[in-house]
Order: sequence, then structure tokens, then C-alpha cells
Amino acid sequence: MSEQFEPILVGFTCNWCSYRAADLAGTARVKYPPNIRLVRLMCSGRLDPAFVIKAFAEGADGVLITGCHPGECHYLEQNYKALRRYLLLRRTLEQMGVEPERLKLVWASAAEGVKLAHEISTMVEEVRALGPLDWPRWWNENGFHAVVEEQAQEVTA
Amino acid sequence: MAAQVFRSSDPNPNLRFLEEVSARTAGVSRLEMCIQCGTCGGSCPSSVDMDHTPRMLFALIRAGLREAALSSNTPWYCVSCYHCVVRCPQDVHIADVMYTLKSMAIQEKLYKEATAPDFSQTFVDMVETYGRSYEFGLATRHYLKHFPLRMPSMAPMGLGMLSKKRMDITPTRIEGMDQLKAILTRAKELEVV
Amino acid sequence: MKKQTEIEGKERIGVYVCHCGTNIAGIVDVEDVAAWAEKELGDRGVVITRDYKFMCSSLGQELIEKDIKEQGLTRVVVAACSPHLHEATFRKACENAGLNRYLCELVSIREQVSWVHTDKVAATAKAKAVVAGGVERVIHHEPLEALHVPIHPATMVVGGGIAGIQAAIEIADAGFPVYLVEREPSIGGHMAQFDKTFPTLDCAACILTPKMVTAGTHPNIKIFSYSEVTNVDGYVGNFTVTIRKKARYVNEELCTGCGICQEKCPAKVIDDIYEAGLGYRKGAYIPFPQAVPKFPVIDKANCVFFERGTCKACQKFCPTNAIDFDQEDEYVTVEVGNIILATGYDLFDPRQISQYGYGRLANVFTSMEFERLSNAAGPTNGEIVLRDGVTKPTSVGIIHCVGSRDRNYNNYCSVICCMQSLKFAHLVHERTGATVYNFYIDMRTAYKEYDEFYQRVLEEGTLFVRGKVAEVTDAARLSIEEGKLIIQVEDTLAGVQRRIPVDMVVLSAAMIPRHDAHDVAHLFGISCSANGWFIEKHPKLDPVATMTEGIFIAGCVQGPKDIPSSVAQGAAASARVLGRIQQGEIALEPVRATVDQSICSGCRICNNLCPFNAILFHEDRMVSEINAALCQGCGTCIAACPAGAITGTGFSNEQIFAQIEGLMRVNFQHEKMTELA
Amino acid sequence: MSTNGKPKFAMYWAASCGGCEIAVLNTGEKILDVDANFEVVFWPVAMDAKYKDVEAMPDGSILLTLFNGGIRNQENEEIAHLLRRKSQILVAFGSCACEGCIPGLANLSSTEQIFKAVYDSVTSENAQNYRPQFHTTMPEGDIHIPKFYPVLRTLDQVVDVDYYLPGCPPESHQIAAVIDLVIQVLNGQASLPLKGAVIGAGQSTVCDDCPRQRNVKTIKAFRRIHEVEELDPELCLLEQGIPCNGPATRNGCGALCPKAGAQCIGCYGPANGVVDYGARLISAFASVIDSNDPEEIEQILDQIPDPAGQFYRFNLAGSLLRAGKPAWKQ
Amino acid sequence: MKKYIFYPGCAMDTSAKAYNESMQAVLAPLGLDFEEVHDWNCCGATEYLGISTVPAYALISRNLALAARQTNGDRTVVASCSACYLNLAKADYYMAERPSLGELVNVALAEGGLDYTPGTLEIRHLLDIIINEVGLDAVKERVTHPLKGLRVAPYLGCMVPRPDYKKRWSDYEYPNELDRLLKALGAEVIDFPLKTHCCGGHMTQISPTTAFELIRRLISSADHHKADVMVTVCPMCQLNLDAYQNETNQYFHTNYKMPILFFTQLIGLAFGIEAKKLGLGRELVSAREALSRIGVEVPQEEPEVKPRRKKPTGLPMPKMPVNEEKTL
Repeated sequence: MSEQFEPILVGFTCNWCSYRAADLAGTARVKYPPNIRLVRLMCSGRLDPAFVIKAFAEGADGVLITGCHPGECHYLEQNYKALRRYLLLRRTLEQMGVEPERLKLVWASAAEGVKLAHEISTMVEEVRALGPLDWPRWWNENGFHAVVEEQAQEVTA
Repeated sequence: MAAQVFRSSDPNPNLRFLEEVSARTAGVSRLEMCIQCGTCGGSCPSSVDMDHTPRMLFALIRAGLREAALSSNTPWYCVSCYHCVVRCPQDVHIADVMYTLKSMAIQEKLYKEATAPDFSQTFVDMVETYGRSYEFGLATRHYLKHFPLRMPSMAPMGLGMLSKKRMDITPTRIEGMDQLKAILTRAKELEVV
Repeated sequence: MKKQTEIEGKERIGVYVCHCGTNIAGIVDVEDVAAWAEKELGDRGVVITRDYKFMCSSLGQELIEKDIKEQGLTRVVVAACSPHLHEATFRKACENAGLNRYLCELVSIREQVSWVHTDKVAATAKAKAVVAGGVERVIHHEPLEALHVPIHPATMVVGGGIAGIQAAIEIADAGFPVYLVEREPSIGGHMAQFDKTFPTLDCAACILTPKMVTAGTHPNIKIFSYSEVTNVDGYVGNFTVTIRKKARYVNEELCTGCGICQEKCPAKVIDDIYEAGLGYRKGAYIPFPQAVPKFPVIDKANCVFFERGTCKACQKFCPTNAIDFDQEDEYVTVEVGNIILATGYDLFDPRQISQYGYGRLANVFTSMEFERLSNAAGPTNGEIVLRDGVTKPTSVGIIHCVGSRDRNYNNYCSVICCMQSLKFAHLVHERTGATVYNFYIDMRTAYKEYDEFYQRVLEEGTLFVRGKVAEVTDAARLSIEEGKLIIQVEDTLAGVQRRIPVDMVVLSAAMIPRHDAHDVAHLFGISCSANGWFIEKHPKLDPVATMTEGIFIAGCVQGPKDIPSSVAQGAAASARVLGRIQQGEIALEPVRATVDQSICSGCRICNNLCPFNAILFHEDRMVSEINAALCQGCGTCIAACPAGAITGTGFSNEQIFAQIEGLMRVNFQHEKMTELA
Repeated sequence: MSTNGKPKFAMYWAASCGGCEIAVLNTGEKILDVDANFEVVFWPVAMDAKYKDVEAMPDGSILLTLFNGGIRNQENEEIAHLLRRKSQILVAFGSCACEGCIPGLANLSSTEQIFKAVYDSVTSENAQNYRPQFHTTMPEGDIHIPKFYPVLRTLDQVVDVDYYLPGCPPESHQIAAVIDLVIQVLNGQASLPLKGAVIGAGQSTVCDDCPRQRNVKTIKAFRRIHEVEELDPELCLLEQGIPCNGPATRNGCGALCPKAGAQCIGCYGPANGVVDYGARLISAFASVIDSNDPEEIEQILDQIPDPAGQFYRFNLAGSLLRAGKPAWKQ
Repeated sequence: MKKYIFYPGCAMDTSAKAYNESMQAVLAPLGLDFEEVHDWNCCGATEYLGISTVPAYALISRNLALAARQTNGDRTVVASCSACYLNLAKADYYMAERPSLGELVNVALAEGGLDYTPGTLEIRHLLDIIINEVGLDAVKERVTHPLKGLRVAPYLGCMVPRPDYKKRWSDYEYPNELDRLLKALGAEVIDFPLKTHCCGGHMTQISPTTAFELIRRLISSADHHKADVMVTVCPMCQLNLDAYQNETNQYFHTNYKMPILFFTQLIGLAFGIEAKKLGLGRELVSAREALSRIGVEVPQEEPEVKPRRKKPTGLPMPKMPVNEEKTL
């Protein structure tokens, strides 16, 4: 396909800062690419690494985690827990073959609509450059067999 | 890390001048953060001799008045005392910006008075030749060219320096001159312009 | 281990797509989204989809209500604007139709789709994905009930400055009990130290002391002065607070406040608090004549008896036998429903800015020192003189932004310094006739009557120099500089460096958070910004509440501000508290975490993750438990529990997983294929 | 084979090490109860049997099949389907069948990497660099050996599974208890648990059985056991910086490893309802790291040199991602 | 003996010979062992940076690369000259702050078979080493001839306390390190308000009148405070204040005779080391008269001129209500 690859990103946002930043970007009509889909959490501390893994397993090409700036967490210090999990998760995913650039952590306050839009645009381009991740749809009947077939083709080719 | 550069669709390319100065400055200049408070101009020991106080110079840069900024004598009067740098409430790397402006002024031959650029160039020539500074050579060459009238009043000092063995008549040359030359030649090629 | 979507969809779901006029419909093909949802999400339980011009209108809401009643909907998804705008609206509509309000999900296709994207096809695809996410999520919603917590009618106000006094009086006047806790021997705060207040120049004491007396004599206010809060337990509506009453060595029952002990006390020490280090007080002292309460304090560290074992002059002369050297610190526990923190600010120590010479050059003063110098009740009886105590200055330089608006110290603006410096300029003029210079970066005189005051000071002949002062030195270069303090500055409007010799320099020092702000924030379970100011719930719309229910803030503890703003915040906080008290109980959003104790093995990973101390560990049963009233619902413990024993309402794992699945149901390839077809 | 009226029993060994079979033997005299109550119709490791004999049985004629091992190749898959058809109750027996276990860790590698490790390592003599040929044409005709799949799957990723009996291997006393239960069911003294249940294990995690003292956790450093000078015998291993997987691992083993002073490595798999075992550990360990400074956190994390191995040792094939990219994208 | 790599800089062999001689004389008593960076080159002073960037940093970094190669465990490089100290520290700091600069410099260094990773070395000034590594207690122990009665103006100049990338000094404007050292030597230290103000730097060469004014400010302030000598830690400061004092006097029609000495010379005197070994006598403004007050005889004859004293004009200092001990 000669057409441009359109990655899909899942973004996890904090109810108090980055979700509001996304709202603000909307109110201010700041434009960013439609490749991201946001999930609202109460806090970046709610971010379970399984959510990120789930998103990749469902076919996301990138995941953006956002939270309040250090020291500004609405629940005092939970964003630091998100930071720690993100750092460990990124290492683990790298071992599984997920490029570290596909998982990003960005701090964005409720006032930083423009910044959030900018970060989303940047990440969409970065992931576009990496190409599709295209994790096999294991849960699908044909997910496994698609892999087997693809590899069989490789062998014959 | 390069200072953050905002590429907006500005109609006046001169506004990029600030970005250019920033990009050519070692370290992160933070020049765009200036709030025009005048701490630098107030702190400067040689501001009376300057065409513009440092603060005004930054305003010229911000306004994109390239020629006015580069032909200002202000950077040449900077004595690198770093008072403005540590006092600046916005943490602008003022002294290093001054170095940048000097080198840009030399490159574009926009300086008004040649004494200071010549002195720097002579000094650098000595270093590039010997690997060390050579005060006697520097002083004689420099004074003859720029301050011939000052020579008589300087003479006792010069003699004193010589008699007290505080100035060598012959230069010292380092062993690794070839190595140094190779490094500097390559470095000049790499100089971002 | 099964995929979520394999779980049979038993719910009857209604999907409502809002046009929002053209706000959404202009970019998103809303009819297509609705049609798609009906067709593609039918197997997920979607039984009805509608698009409508304005879902939030009463007609739009009625549409939903009608469908719930007639179609027997068990779940509702509205695709419209941000949940922060209309979540409550649609929840209410569900409730009106007899559906639990939490079985409704509002997904944003305006702020997060139509307003930020330009490609109609891609935006429509994304809107479908967002709707699918909402549908998958709502299947896992549970009917919830708001948590109702009773509110204890008593309130604690911490900090007896003007903000705290105002808050206490308002609540007490409404008929509810207040405990006012003050660290110093008297309430009054910084305002008690001032002479005049800008811009009206009314005397601080004249307007403050009546309020202090009101607070001191109010039947509903109990003042704990010379006291500190040491422990806070409980949660909104039911706090248990422990107060340490420091030993005064004076029996408050017997003391009449006559002041003889102070008079007789032989120990004389510099008063760093009330006199800002510019005057003296006794070892036994009442900080100032109008102090409330009137009882003196014997300062143990500076008492001759405590130092050497003899003296007791105060005891000998006390007419009521009130001196009690055996007194000990007393711990008092009180129950309150709400807490207002009004603990104020500290003054920046300008010694850190060595080029201004404070502490080295005698005639450099801080703003607080100048307040005492100009105060008729101060150490010089209001005479503005140099450090020698006698010489009147003939020229005074007032420097703004000392430690403010400076990344080397504090990068915020301290708000009051401009007006305060103008006030100083006026007072110097009035009292000494000296030449006054004001050195400023920007003149900030916003608010009522402030700029008029600036005009007045200009008229009086104060000289203004726009420039941040570079240094204050005593190193003279010219004979006219000899013996003077020279202020070196760039006059940025003239574009030249100036050296201005003056006799006296006043530094308008920054307001900074209390030195122990972080400890206090931790004690009450609220948060500080990076600078150390307490963080309000919303900077614009909820400025006196905090993220912790039941804890409110007022005055400078939230950020630098002047007296009118502090008073307004004190009143605002009390209004919030009174509303709570009058309702008798508070309904809390049921977004909470709970521990399944049959799965919890007591590994204690979660135990110190909660900043609100909502997680308790039962040593006997070796399980952790979450106190629902303390839990704020952030979900950090849910995400951290290695056994998956903690679950959360409103944002459960199932809900999020399902939403991700839904979001990923649509991809751009699909969209292109349908386009081709 | 006799048809003595007793219910039929089968046990099969797919991609696994054989430890599960040993564990069954380790139940001791309990094995006699199996014999007394069941007719063993298919158990390749214990008796001679042919696949065609099983194929010949009517569908659903085997009451209970214990299936151990993951699905690595075509043969594993075919037999899984066969036994599913023939069995009334199919139990994923042991960690390999339940969640992939150690063989599942090969899912981090490509087929070629796996073959290289098997056929080219120092322990194999293979100068000619032979590789298995799945399809060979001989004068006598075509010969096939079962296809090797790029990714190992768990049993329930291939066929419907009735119960899970975790452990590597399952503890013998737990096996014995399950045998007892089934016999009781046969005698009408008990009823079967709900389909999909985990049997022969606890409902909580290893910490529940671990006698070590536990406190509030903050971790400044992760260390391996031999790096700890003096291990506190009473204190929680995780608190001593040893990455113990106990908090996330289903109990049932009786906390054998932590009791013996070694960290739990997680062989009993996740607790009930957990979607991704590794994610639980990543989240739990990271949450209690005692630092807010990204650089310092990275330094602490450097002390877990192989995160995927640490968190997914037994669960990779059963995790959400199932396999590393090299395995499926070669 | 504590061993350090030492970067002397060009002036130590020429104009600041006295600094070098006195430093060498006090090293052993201070328990210091300096190993010179082999075949070091000029740091470019304040000149090269105004001509170009990459070459200027490459020039400095050759020294860093050589020093890093020479280190044996200890990562500290000691510089005695302020400009050298700052340039070395600046290169190390900026190459880390802006990695692209570090990369370019390393490409250039590679031409000479060298490389330098920013952050490898700790760049410290000699005074810092004496205060923080040797320690004032150790210095005091060695003092045999306290400089009692000598009024000293401690003068640090600019580039030691500023910009101070690694926060090694007590203050940018009023650092107390030199004061403390001189007090430990028994000298009477004046509270010199201009202790970190500029000596004129290279202005003596390119705009003499600018420089003369700066020199005048310093000397007149020291004189105003009745200092017998000014003490410096930098070859350039010493050169400007000493060698150009006469010209400055001519320009302003003044007659200051303020001797300018290196701090190492005073350490040597307090340790009882012979004046000649400390390079005394090399100063152009004679320190003879000043040092005779503490019984030190300065070799080499110079026509004596009595220093002119101005009458004090300043008002007496009012007493501070808070007599807080300054952290000196």
C-alpha cells in the first residue's frame, strides 16, 4: 500500500489534569491528528500496566500515558507511582519487542491544552515513522493461524 | 540540547535572529526569557562605555535588528565578570551570548572598532602557532598597531616585567603542536554557521 | 483468561449521538455514527440509537427518559461533550426515568473529536470508536449509591491571622462552634504588625483589634493560643484533632492580664516575631498591648528562673498567684466536621541576596522591619530612623521584587510588594520629608483604588526608577557617595546605569510559604505546589476547597495575597463549611476502592501508597482494608495490588479493559474499506 | 482393553518436562485409588497406547483427562483436540498447560533462535548444521513430522478447558485432594466446582501461607539472594530487596520457597480474575520503589536485569501479549 | 600527600611567576602533590570564545582529554588561574548541558587521537582545594609566623566564584573562603566590599581607560579600608592591579601604592618560608614597606615611596541590633 500508515494510539488521561487539558485543547480548537483515542482515569496512579499491555494486544501502535506534573498531583503524589510503573513497564515491553518509543509518559496540567496537542502530534508522527506494531489478534479465532501462515510464507519465499 | 526553537509562521524572518543567536551559543542561552528588568545593565562594571546596556542589546536582538545588534560595541566591552549571569532573575547565560555576538560580528565584519577583535585574533593566532599564549609577542604587536602613543607610558612597566622575569622574550611551544593543529582544523570545519 | 467481548451482552443499551448544533455535526457524520452503532453494536446489546440536535436540551433529555421507560433500557451512552460539562445532566435524566444514575456513560465527541480534528472521515471513524468504547464500558457499569457522611457541627480554624479570624467569626456568628488554633501567644497574625494598610491608609490596629476582641469574646469561639495541631485522624464530617497547648507557665484561670509579670521580668530579649527583630521584649511577655487572649507567656528559653534556678520575680509580684512554673504541655482532643487552614506566610530572608547587603549594611531594612519602624506602637514609636535609632534619613530607596520574580529564589510574583512599597513611599514622605525612590520591574496595581494610590504617590514626588536593582553597596566612588548606601541600577527607561546614594534602603521581601508548610500539608493530608503553597481544588472555580474533603484553605497559605483577598477567602471558606454543616451530611461520589478480603493475603504492597491514609492493615487477620470515607478514589492501590484483590467502583478493571476493546474496534482500514464499498 | 464399567481416565504429556507425571507418582498410595476407581485407558508415559485406539473410542467416553504441557507443535494440538472430543472433563494440569510455563518463555525467541539453541549449542554435535525437516520425500513416499509452531500456546488457547490445576509441578498433596474430590463426586458425595475453576490450589496468594514478618513496603534496591550478606530469616523477602513473586502468585504450594529462604518464582500463576500476571508484578514492584527521581528509579530498575523473565517466567504464553515480537514476526 | 592533576596555565610561567614559586613552596607543607597535565596548551582565555565556538571548546578540551588520560583514580584537576579554572569547568559543563556541542568537540579531538566525556573530571580551583581538602585546621597547624598586624584586602575577582556551575563556593558575591584562610594565617582581614568585582580583565589591552576605572575602584576601596596589601588568587587580577597601577595613577592623577600579592605568598610567609622562595620582589608595586610591618624583608631594591593615605570620610558603622555571628 502506498498510502500513508495511520497509527492508532491509546491515551490514558488523568481526570484532573490531562483530560481537562484535552478538553481545553478542544475549547481552544487546537488541532491534532485523529489517531489518538483517550481513556479517562481518575489519576495516572490508576494506570495499571495491564491497560497498556491490553491496548497493544488489541492492536494499538502506541500508548500515551499522561498525568499531572510532578508535585501537582491531585492525589498528592500518585503520579510518581505512574512514573515508576512506566519506567519498569517500558523495559519489560522492550524485551518483548515493543520499541520504547511506542510508550510515552507526558506531564500535562489542566492548563496545557496546547502542550498536550503538541505532544500527541509529535507522538503520532514518531509512531508513524516506526510503522505498524500490528500485534497478532490472539483473541481472534484466526489470530494464531495468521501468524503461522505468514511464517509459512516466509519459509517458502 | 538545543534550545527549544519555535517555528511559527512569522512574516518577518529577522525575528529568527534571536533563535540564531541562541542556537550558536554554547549551553542553553535562555535569551528568549529576558524580561527587560535591567539587572544586567545595573550590574555591568563597564556599561558606561557601552553603546547599549546588555538589556537593550537583547531588545534589539528580539526585535530582529540584526545589524544594530551586531555592530554594537557592547559585547566588546563585556569583561566576563559574570555578575549579570548570577544575578539575572531569568537565568539568561548573558556572558556566553556576548561571546556569540562577538563571533558573529567578526564573521560579518560588523564591529565598529577593530582593537578588541584584533586583540582576540592576535591572541588566538599566537595560541594556534605555539599552543601557549605569548605575551611579549602579543603585547608588542598589539600596542604597536593600536596604542602607539601609549608605548612611552607603558615602557617602565614593560621593562619592569622583563627585569622581574615576568615576561619571556621567546615563546614556548608545546610538543603536541601537530596534534593541536589537527584538532583545531577539524573543529573549524565543524563550526556551525 | 477469556476475552471480554465473549461475555454475552444481556443489557439493553441506548446510544444517543448529539449534533451540538453544528459543533459536532459539522465535522462528525452523526447520522452515520448512530446508524453504525445500531448495526455494529447490536450484538453488544445496543437496542436503540438516536441522533439529536441538542441532547442536553430538555427535549433531548426527555428523549432518553422516554426510551428508558418505554424500551426498558438498562444502560445509556451519550456521545456529546465532555463529561465535565454534562455528565450530571444526563445522569439526572436517567435518574428521573428510574435508572440508576451511574448506569449512564457520557463520551466526548466534541472537545476530543469535532473540535480538534479537521478530516471528516477520520473524525467520524474516531467518533465511532469512542462510542464503541463507551458501549463496552457501560456494560460493566454497576448501579451505585452516593456515600452519605454526617457532618459534625464544630469547625477548626488553624491560624489566627486575619483570614482565620474572619472565617472563625463568620461561622461562630451563624451559631456553630469554632476552635481557633494559633501558634503564637496572641491571634492577629502579620496584620497586627502593620501600621497602615493600603490603599486607604487606615490604621491596621484600628480595624483588626475589634475583630480580635470579637473572636476572643465570642461564645462560640474557643481560642487555643500558643498551641499547635499535632495529629489529625478521621475524615470529612468526623475529624479528631489533637492540639498541643504549649505550657505558658501562667494559669489562665487566675491571670487577669494585668502585665505586672512582664514589667518585673528582668530578662530582655530581641523579639524576632512581633517586632521582626527590630525591638525587644521580656522573658515573660504579652506580645503586644491589644493581644487576644491577654495572657502572658513565660518564654522558657529566656527565663532567668529556668536558666539559673532563681528569680521568680513574676511569681512574687503576681497579684493573683497565676504564675505556675510546674505547668506542662497539655494535649487536648477535639471533634470537628471541617477544618480551615489559614496558616499564612513567612517573609523571605534577604540575606540570601548578598548583593543587597541586608545583615551586612546596617541601614538596609526588610519590609517587615520597616512596618515596625513606621508603627506608632513599634520600637521607635513610629519614628522612621536609621539603624542607629536617631538619625532621620534624607533619602530612602525602596526595592521591589526582593526574592520574588527571580528564578534564583522564587519565580512567582508576591502580589503585595508594589502596593506595600507605594505605602512605604507615602509614609516616608509624610513622616520625614525625605526623597524616596521606588525601584520596580513592573508596577502592578490592579484592584480597586490601587492605581489611584499609585497616582497619589507619584503626585507626592516619589521618584520611580524602572529597573531591578543590581546591588546595594557602601563602596563609594565619588565623594557624594561617601557614607551613603549606593543603589546601583540600570534605569531601563533612560537606558543608563545609575548609582543613587541614599541613607536607607527598604527591601520589599517576597512572601514565601511557611517553613513547615510541607509538614502541615502532610498532617492534614493535602498537597503543596512545587513552591510550597497549598493547592486549591480548582484555581478558578473552587479556590478555597482542597482535594481532601472537609479541608479548606484561606489567605496566604494558598498563595501571596493582600488583606482584602485574605478576608474574602476566610469568608468564602466559612460559607463552604456552613453549607456543609447545615446540610447535616455530605454525599460523596461513590468512586471508591475496596479490598476483597478473601483474596488479600496481606502482602502490604498497597499500605503506604495511599496519601490519605485510607488503607488500614489488620495485623490479626493479616488483611488490608480501605476506609471508604477516607478513600478519594484515585485508584492507585487498585493498579498496584499484585493479587488483584482491590477493586474500584466507577473505574474498574473490567470497565477500562472493555473500553479499550471498544476503542480498538474501529480502525482506519475499516473506514477506508467502507468508503470503497 | 477391558471394559469393567469403571469410569475412564486419561493423562497426556505435551510440551513439558515430565515433572507433572512424577508429581502424580509422588502422590504415593493415592495412585492406587485412581486404579481402584478408574479404568486407565490412555497414559502414554505409564502404559502402551496408540492414538488410533483413542480415536476409536466414542466421543465423551473418557470421564477425566489430565492434560499437561503446552501446545508447541502440530501433534500437541491434534491430541488436544482429540482428547477434548473424547473427554467429559478436561483438566489443564500443571503450569505448562495452564499458562505456558518455562517452555512458554521460548515465545521470546524466533523459531530459528530456538533451533539454534537446540541443535547448535555446545551440547549438541551437529557439524552439518541439520535442522528438522517437517516434510521429506523418500522413495517409499512422503514423510511428515509434526509442524513446529512459531508460538507455544496454553491448552485453553487451543481447546475448551474445564478445570485448571496449576503448579510446576502441582503439589502432590493437591493432586491427591483433587483425586479424592473426583472420587467423592463419583460416589455422589460431592459436586463438581463451576466450569473454568482453578482446583487443587488456594484462592489467595503465596503471602497468605508465608510465615515471614511483613511491614509497609519501600524498596531502595533490588538484590539477588546471593548478594545479600545476611538474609533476615524472619522478614519478608521483598522488603529485603529480593524480587519475590509471592504477592502475585496463587497459593497452594504452602509457600515452600519463601519458607526455605528462596523467593517465590510464581509457578502457581495468577490469582483469580487477574488478566495479566506480569502486569500485576510490574505494577506492584514499581509502586513501592522509594524514589521520585527518574534517574534514581532507573538505577534501581537496573537491578532487575531481565524483567520479562522475572515477571513472566511461568506466564508468558498465558499473558495478554503471549509472545515477543521475534516469535511472531520473523 | 594528596596527589592531584594540575593545570597551571600560561601565566604561571611568565607574569605570575611569583604565584608559581610561592605555590610550589607551600605545596609540600600543605600535604599536596601536584602532577602537571603533560603538554597542556593555552585555555584560550577570554579571547578564543569570542572568535568561534567549536574550536574554542576543542582547544580547552584537549587539556581535559589529556588530564583525563593522566588521572589515576582521582578525577580532580586543579587550576590556579581563574580564567583557566572557569574555561575548563565551562567546557565540561556546557558539553554536558548541550550534548551536540560535546559531540562536535569529540569529533575534532578524534583528529588528535583524543576524546573526552563531559563529567569525567572535577575541575577545582587551588583555593577550593586548600580550604576544603587540606582544611583550615591543617593550615593553622603549619602557621609559625602569624601575619599579625597585616591588614589584608581579600580579592577573588570574578571567575572563581562565578558562575560557579557546581556550587562549590559559599556565595557568588561575598564568598568567605579567602577571608577564612587569611584569618587562619593570622592576618587582619578587612570586609572588602569589592572582593568579587572586576579587575578589568583584557580591557587593559583593548580599552585602557575602561580598565583604569575598574582598577581605580578596587585600589581606592582597599585603600579606603586601610589595607596594607591586596591578596589575589588569579594571575590576571594580579597583573592588572600591579602592573597597571602606575598607569592608572597617571590617568587619574592619584598616587596609590597598593601592593598586590598572591594568597600563596602569604601562606608561605605565615609558614615561615623565606621571602625569596615565595617570589616576593617580583611585584611592580613594592610590598616592602607593607611586609616590613610584620618583620618580613622583601628582597631586591626599589625606590621607596610611602603609600599615600586618604583621610577616612565614611561615617562610623551603627551597631546592628542583631549581632549575629556571620558564617565566616
